[in-house]
Amino acid sequence: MIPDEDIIQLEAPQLSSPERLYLPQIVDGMRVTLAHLGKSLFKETMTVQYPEEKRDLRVENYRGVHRLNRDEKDRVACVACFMCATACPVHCIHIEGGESPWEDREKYPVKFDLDELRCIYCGMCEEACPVDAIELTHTYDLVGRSREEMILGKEELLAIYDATKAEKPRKNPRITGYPGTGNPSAAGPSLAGGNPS
Amino acid sequence: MFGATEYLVLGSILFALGLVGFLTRRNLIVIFLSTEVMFQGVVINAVAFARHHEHLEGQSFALFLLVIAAVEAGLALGMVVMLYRRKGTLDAEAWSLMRG
Amino acid sequence: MTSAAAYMLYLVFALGGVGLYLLLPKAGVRQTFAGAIIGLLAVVGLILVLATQIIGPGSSAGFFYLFAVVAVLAAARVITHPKPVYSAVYFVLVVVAVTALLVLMNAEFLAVALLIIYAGAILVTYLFVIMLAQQSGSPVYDRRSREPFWAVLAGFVLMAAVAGRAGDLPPSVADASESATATAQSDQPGNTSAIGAIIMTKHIVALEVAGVLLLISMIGALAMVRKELPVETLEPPPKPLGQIGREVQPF
Amino acid sequence: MIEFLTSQLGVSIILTVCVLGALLGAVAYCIYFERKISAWIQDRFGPNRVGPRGLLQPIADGAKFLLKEDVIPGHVDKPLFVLAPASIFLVAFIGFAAIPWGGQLQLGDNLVNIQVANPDIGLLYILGVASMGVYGIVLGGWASNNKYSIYGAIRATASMLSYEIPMGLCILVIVLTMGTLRLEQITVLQTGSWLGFIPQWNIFLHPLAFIILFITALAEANRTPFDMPEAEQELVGGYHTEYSALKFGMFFLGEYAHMITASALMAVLFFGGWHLPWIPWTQADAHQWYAVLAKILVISGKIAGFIFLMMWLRWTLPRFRFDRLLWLAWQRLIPATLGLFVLAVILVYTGNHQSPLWALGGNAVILVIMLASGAMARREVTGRQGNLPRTLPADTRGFVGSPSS
Repeated sequence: MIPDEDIIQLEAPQLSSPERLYLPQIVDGMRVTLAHLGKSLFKETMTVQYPEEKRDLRVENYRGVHRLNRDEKDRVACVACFMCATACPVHCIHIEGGESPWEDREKYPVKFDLDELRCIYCGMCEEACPVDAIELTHTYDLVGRSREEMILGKEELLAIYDATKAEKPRKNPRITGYPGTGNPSAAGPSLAGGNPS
Repeated sequence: MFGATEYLVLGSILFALGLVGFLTRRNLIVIFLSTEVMFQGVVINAVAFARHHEHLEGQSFALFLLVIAAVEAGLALGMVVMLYRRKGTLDAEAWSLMRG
Repeated sequence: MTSAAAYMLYLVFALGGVGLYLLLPKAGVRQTFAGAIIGLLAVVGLILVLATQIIGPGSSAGFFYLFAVVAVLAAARVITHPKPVYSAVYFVLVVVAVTALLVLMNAEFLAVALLIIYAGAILVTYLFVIMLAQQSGSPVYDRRSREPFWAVLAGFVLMAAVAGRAGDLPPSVADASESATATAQSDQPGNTSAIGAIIMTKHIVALEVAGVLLLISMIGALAMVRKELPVETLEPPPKPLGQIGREVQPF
Repeated sequence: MIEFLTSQLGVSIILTVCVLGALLGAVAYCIYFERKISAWIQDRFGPNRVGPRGLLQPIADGAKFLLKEDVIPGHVDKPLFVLAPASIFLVAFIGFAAIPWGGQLQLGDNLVNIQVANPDIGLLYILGVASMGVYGIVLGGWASNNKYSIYGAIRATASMLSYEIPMGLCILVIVLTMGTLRLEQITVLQTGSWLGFIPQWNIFLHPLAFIILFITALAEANRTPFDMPEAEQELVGGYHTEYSALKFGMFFLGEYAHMITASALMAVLFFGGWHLPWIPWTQADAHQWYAVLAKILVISGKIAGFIFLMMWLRWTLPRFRFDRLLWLAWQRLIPATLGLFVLAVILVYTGNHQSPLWALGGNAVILVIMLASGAMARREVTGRQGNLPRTLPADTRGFVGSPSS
């Protein structure tokens, strides 16, 4: 219940006499727009010609397309722990884990699909990943011609890492493999080829 | 010289067509459109006679016909709007209910 | 006009009457196709009668025939079309054709006045009212005519009666004092100023009466369609100040 | 052949072709400049991708209009749906026949008018053609069988009928002053000068009539601030909601052609048409080809100026509310133009109709009356404001519904 004393009767402000005649106000408005027109004609406008020139990112932690990182031996860093898929609020990550061919970890992702159309780019997967395998890059111009094309698989996500590692290097991994098997640099030799993905 | 006769025939045809429409149609708007067709016939008639007699009386008469047509259209459309508001129909028969 | 021409004209009118009767919206079977054929035959016959019997063979009057045929066909569609919007559009066609005929008769001012007043004002108002009184579907009073047979008979007898005498023109009463003729004078200021002169001098009283008539009809139309209900009663009366917020329920 | 080409009829035919072609191009580039000017006013670039500075944009747009699928929805009234854009296009382009483009040209022995037709009733012809322009809108709106379209059509009908009255009265003021309906004659009558340097244009006789004519021209062409029939924010697209491809293009081109007609009419009636002041053509010069070319450029420049003014206004002003639109026509413009008409009648009767002092004095009197009545008019109370008490409570705080203590 709103008490009476809180109800305030407001009245629309009355127009003054010159305002009621429209004409002075119209002339004033036309002066403003003419000034803008002259400014655009004879001075630089601030428009960025987008496809040719791109503006620098204004924030460092801009969240764009995902990537799957590789470790030092070019293997996929993911250990298929499903943390990112669990943390994802829109369930856009689909992982199928398998037994790892390497000694320093137990699982690796056989399949890692990410629906870029469903993703809301909240960065929760990045936060949740225990091995910093999934990261969001600064790439914002992801386009495709079909919905299927926008579901990125493991190969595409790894390719994005290869393409973007120069501009955004991988953060220092906190853990790779299991604590008992030592740090990644001391990990044992991988299988032949090193990269079964 | 292309005489006045064929214009008079044309005017009479338009007038009679308008008369038929006025008598047969039941939609009030079409009834008034039919009267306008009759006016067109009369205008042709007046101008044809003006040309036949080689003075402008007929043309000025046709101008006054236009005034009458405008008056008629204004009042007629007022009646249409009133009928539609009261009865929700454009049927001219709806007026017959007003008979005492 | 010879009597032979008059009888041929009557025949053409009878044909046209049959066609129009078939074209008029009626209950039961649709006969519009047959009506259209017979009506077109009648128009062709009319052209032939006019061209051979009245104007004389060899006379070139193509524009007259073109616009006359357009006017007659469009007028027939005005009174036979079941949709009022189409009637109005066909009437625009009638007006345009009549405008062209007036130009052929050297009445340019009247032609343009007809176009501006009829097509520009009156017909637009008709369309406006048609749109305002929009009905869904096709109501029964647009699909049924009222006494089509007797109306067509009466109309075409009248047509024959008037048109049969159309050839018996009285002699022209043109006299030298009214030299402002309607005939084309390309170097002269045309008939606009002549018509203005005659209206503002000879017919000045009629002009004033016409103005008063327009004023009266405007007032009459306004009085007729004025809303009976005062606007204030359409809304609930305003509540007293202490009651304005009372309807709001707490969350 | 040469005799035919140098006769008035031959020149008229050639001129028809040239004017139609030039108009179609001008209309297309009007759309380009509309976009450019709107961009500049809004601190943008505008179209700049197709060709240098985007100059080929109209061609790309035209190709797009032609190649798109021409959808006719299933619920429309097909014959009228097709007729409406055609009629608006036709009506928009036949009005130019009576515009005098460049005075008279000496061709051999003939002196021909650079004008398609010079009828006795030229001005009335343009008015009549312009009054047919509403049919395209009304029929398009009705045939679309769509709520928004029919609202647009109803608004268009009401506003066009209302604004034709002050437009006609403004034109009558000029007709009374000039004493002729021939547009060429009206132009010729304005070629003198006052005091040797002020061109004898009608704008210096009846500036108020020009302003009102400009306002009504905006309304007749459905331009902002009077574009109620289209009103994309409330009516989607108004009468052309259901149209696509070439039919929509015809509506679009028709609107711009309407603008050009209105601009040409204003240039002829109030700004001396092709008259270029301060350059005295001698009698021998005046009908040579270079003089005619200069005259055509002058009237084109005047038309372009009016079009720029219309575009500038469009990107400055917000749209009128519909009841205010009709209020402006019936309660402000029509009384003012009636006053101007009476003034013109008095000036003609007293023989002072060519004297700028008398005419300007009369205009000033009418302007003062208009402004005074406008300033003294009671504020109209609209909507529910009328139910509210006129005075505020004593302890007015800043917000409506501020939290209670």
